[in-house]
Amino acid sequence: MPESNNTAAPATEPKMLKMTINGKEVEVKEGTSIIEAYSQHGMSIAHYCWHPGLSVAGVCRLCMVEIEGNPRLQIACNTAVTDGMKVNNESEKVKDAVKWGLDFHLINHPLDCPICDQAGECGLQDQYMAYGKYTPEMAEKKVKKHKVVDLGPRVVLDSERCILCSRCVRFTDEVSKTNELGIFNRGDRAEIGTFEGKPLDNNYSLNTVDICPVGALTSKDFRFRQRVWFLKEHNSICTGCSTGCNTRVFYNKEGLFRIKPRYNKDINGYWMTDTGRDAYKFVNKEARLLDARVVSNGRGEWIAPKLAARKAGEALKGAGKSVALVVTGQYMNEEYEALLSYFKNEVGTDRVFHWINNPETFDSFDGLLARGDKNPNTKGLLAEMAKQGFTAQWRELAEGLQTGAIKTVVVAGPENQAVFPDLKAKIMELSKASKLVWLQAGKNDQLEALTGDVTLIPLKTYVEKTGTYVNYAGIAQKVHKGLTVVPNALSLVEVVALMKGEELPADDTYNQVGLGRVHNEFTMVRGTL
Amino acid sequence: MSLVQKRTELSKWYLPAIFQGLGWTFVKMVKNLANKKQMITLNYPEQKHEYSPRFKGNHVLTVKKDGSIRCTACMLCATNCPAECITIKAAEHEDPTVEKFPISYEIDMLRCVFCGFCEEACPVDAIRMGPEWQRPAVNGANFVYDLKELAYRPSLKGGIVSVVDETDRHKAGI
Amino acid sequence: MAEVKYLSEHYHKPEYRGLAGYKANGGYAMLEKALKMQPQQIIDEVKASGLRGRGGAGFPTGMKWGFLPKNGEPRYLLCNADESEPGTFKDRVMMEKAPHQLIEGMIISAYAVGAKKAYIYIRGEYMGPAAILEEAIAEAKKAGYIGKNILGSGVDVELDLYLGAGAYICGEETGLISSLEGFKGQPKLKPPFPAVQGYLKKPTIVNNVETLAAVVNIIRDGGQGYRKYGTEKSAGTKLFSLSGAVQKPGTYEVPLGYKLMDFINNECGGLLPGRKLKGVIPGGSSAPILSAEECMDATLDYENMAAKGSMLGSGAIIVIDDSYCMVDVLSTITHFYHHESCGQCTPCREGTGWVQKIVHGIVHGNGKPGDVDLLLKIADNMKGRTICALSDAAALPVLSFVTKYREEFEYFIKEKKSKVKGTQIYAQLNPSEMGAH
Amino acid sequence: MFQLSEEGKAYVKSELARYESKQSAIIRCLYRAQDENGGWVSPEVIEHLSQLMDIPAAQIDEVSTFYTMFNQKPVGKYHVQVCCTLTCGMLGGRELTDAMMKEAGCKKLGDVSPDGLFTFSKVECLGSCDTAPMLQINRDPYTESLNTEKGLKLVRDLRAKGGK
Repeated sequence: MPESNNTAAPATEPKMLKMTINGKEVEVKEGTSIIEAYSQHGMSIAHYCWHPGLSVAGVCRLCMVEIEGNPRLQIACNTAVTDGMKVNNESEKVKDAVKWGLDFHLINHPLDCPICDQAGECGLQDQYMAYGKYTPEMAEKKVKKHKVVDLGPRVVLDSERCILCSRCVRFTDEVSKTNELGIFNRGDRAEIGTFEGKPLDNNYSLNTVDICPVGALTSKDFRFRQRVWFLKEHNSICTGCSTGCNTRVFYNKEGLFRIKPRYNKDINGYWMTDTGRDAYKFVNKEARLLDARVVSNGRGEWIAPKLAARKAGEALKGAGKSVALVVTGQYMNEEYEALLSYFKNEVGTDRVFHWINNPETFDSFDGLLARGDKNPNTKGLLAEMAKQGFTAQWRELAEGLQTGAIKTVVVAGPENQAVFPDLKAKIMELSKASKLVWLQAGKNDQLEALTGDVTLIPLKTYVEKTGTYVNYAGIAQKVHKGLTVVPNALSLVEVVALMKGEELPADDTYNQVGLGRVHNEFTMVRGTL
Repeated sequence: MSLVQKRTELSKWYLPAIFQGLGWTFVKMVKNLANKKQMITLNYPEQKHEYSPRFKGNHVLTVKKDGSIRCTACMLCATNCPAECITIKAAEHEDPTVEKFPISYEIDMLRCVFCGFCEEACPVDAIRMGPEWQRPAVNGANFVYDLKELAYRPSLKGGIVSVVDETDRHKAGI
Repeated sequence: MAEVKYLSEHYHKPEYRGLAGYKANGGYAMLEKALKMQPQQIIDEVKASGLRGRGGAGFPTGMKWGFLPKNGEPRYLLCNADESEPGTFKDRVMMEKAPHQLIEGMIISAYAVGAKKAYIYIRGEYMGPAAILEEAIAEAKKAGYIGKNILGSGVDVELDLYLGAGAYICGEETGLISSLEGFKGQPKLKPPFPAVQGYLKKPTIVNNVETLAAVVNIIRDGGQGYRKYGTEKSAGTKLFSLSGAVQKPGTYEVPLGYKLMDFINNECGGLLPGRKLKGVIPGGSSAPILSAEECMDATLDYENMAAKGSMLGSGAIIVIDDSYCMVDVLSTITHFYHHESCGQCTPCREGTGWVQKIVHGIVHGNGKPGDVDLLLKIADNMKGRTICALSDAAALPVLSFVTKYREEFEYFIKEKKSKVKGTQIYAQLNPSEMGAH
Repeated sequence: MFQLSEEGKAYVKSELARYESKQSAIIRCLYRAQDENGGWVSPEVIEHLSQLMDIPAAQIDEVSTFYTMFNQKPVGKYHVQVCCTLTCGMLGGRELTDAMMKEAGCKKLGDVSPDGLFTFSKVECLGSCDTAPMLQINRDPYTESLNTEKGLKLVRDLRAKGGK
């Protein structure tokens, strides 16, 4: 079919509409609603039940806007933009409407702010600051509903705080498609809830806690653990599985407290799995290896990691084929590059093995976000191994250990030990080697109890170092260092530099965790006189 | 306010100024001996100075009518404290109408500047600044008062009942 | 102008309910005539007749049918027999006395709008009329008036009965559609309007029982013939349900434009002896009340009622005399709306609850001086702020009662007892304590 | 565990096929299950219906708690629903309810009377305001134009009829 120079605009290019928001001239695609136009141009508009990732409910009635030529206020979430439309949500009429809309939300709302986890990031508190009445006129009795309802293993509901915006119900219908939540009864006796036998128990249940604008749905894991205004935020990637969801990590001086998803159009949208949210537990101090441990002829002692790395480096120099390297898919491209080139050139071995943690469920996929491959950077490792030309099979390691051809085994162990079911077996198997160098971030009692020539070196976790992960689809995502949990832990790049004998640049330990003044040191010191 | 006096001829001789001061003290001594009641000195500790009710001394954590701690661990005092000397750890209460209470509440008295911001910030009158302030201790560690100390120390005789009580508010349906 | 038997010509005959009796009195002849006409012809006929919706909004039926898009999508015709507006019982009388009239009207209308499927949504409490309708549909199906190739004309229309389960909100167009789809009867967002995307996201027309029944007479007498009753803008006759303080309450069919006071005094035997008129609710509980003076010159048609600040609505006239305490009347109305609010939109869900608590507070003697103005402010801020009109329906009575009978409310607040002697005070009932549901 | 009778199951099957979407059959199946379960919808009923109709239980529970004609608590043999809105309320619907309840021995609305025969509910407008005050028993046609003694007589007749 000859290339016809069709004059009509190609179907994919949507028509652009002109409109003015609060006096500012903007252009939007056809078919967007007014509230999408507001959020695309960063203009603030009060809303509760609208969420970009869910269908439009139009029930909170707060996103009222005044459209020129329309006597009645219209809701912005369900009104589509027409060409030349003049919209404004700062006029007195709109402010009064939102003030009353908010007041209707608040008349049956309990005075729970002191005991509510959402205080500090609660939609009602924010809007009250902007549109609050400050002279409440409601003196009647509030409607009493169920408090502290156990919705499922990870979510707690408080029906009195609920403003019935139906976001969570739409989430379980449209995103997780498990239809667990529903709104029962009618009028202001209506309550969110699950049916008796079916709790809210899918792998995405904690997303309902994120999208709940008030403190009705709270997460059991974070319940009463910290106030949100004591937490700082750091953008990162979830290393729970190979999808690589964009996340926000919340931390302060006492460590990490929770993880929330961050919008990324083509990887995870607005959502995140519940298992991914536990990816902060192995980063906190109590789960980490704090110092290097060297065990020689039966006596183990804790020494500085830098010293241990240098000693291991000397043992490996020019050891050739008697050294084997076992790598997991939990590290960054930069680390693989340094590690594998070091083992290929300086050490001169081609026995590099890729430790796959769950071979049977490796390629499973639950249809939304959770992938069977629980390592964030398997793709990066495979690419690096191919580049370096390592093609060793796992059974060669076993034979090598059997025949004694392999004397030293260096293991870049799992950062997130929870996803390695075969960890115990592997430790037993690899400890047969005459010399074992185990690089790992997390604490492991079995490793610390090993006898024979063992060196344990603590590593940094994904929030403490900068690097790139490549997710299952080959999308490279850069992660930045946000904080320091274990000051003297090393990254693989640093370990390799030390093994080569180079000196390390001073590492700036900003956002140091763990130094928090639980008590006043001054008094403690005097206490000992 | 300091009065800077010009150097006079007499003050150059140093001794006259001394005797002028001693004279003044002598006059005061005679007056006091003549009229003991006017004397402003207090025989501490038998006589203690009466402070005004607004005096901001050692903190007191109030209790509910049933004696349980009134604080709901909402962390507003810890947020408002300029010296950051309040450390609270919250926990879940088994009674769903109470829901949240402090499992540990510590004030580091050596760091506290007794400004009373915590008293102002508290939404439920759970913390007050009491009248006592002379509480010695042997070493620094004892100056970190914990929950038992702040709410149930002997001088509080079982705890001060808070004016804002949840149970009445719930019954009234607000 | 007085009572006229135009639609309800044969209602007094008991056999009119059966198929044979109905056909004996000229039944289904209009169906044959309509099937010979073109659908657009029927729509033009209805437009010419000036027939307006009898359910409550009074929207011209011809225009409503005109909104249907001309694409080939399957479309539905729904009959709104939910009739839960307090004071209204005309549809029940029509369905009990002449089910076939409704069926014939529906088949003709379905043919006119090109709907292959039609449903009658009847409220759950109307078990009597539902049984009668079920039987009538079975008879009509057997006689070939419903189903495939009706009377050999190649037109096929399926008609079925859908049972509601007790929700006033299902009287609202989109509430009815949600309930028909099997979900909670919660209204849908508009736009898209039902005519474009309604039942199962297909174009849908929802009409009241009386509107569809009137189509039969329009086909018989033609558009102009239908106009011989009623005024220029409000054409035809309407069934009114009379209740309250009158001698002979009941259902009467009168031409639109008939004077209200004549209607009350002549057909309904006037007020009870020794009582003085205090006010009339002309169009069901959601219509603002007309004070005694306003009733004197009120005439029963859409324009005059709108001019008086009220609505003709579903034509449920509730006469209130001086033995009623207005605060007590309003407390039952606010209680009704609080119980029936579907709870989707915040202004209505919380507003109806708040208004009900204030009015019940006044009735129980703990009203506060500022309550009267507060009621007006709340009601004003409930109007026009929600997906469907229940919030407005809840606000309008409050606004009209409080503005027109303000001294009674203020007396009640100050004296802690009703201005009308002998008013019984009842325990405050919030909806969850009303019984087994 | 509640189980529908055989005809009940056949009825549900036919209802599922009757309407365009499966959910539309919920209301009629709930009516049927309520009648077979002694007049009220218990969680077992919903669980059973959910399996039978393959519809998430939460949706059926939503529908059953939304509408007023599905009872959430056990009811007596005669569930007397008295209309108390507007006209009926003004013309004595409320006195009628109180009098009948005292006669039947129910203390609160929604309670089952000691002899298990009566449960009283105040319901909204039943669409028969010309014959106010009036009531509906279970889902039978209306009992209209009552006053206090007619109501008491009704209770006695029902007790006599139901008592055997």
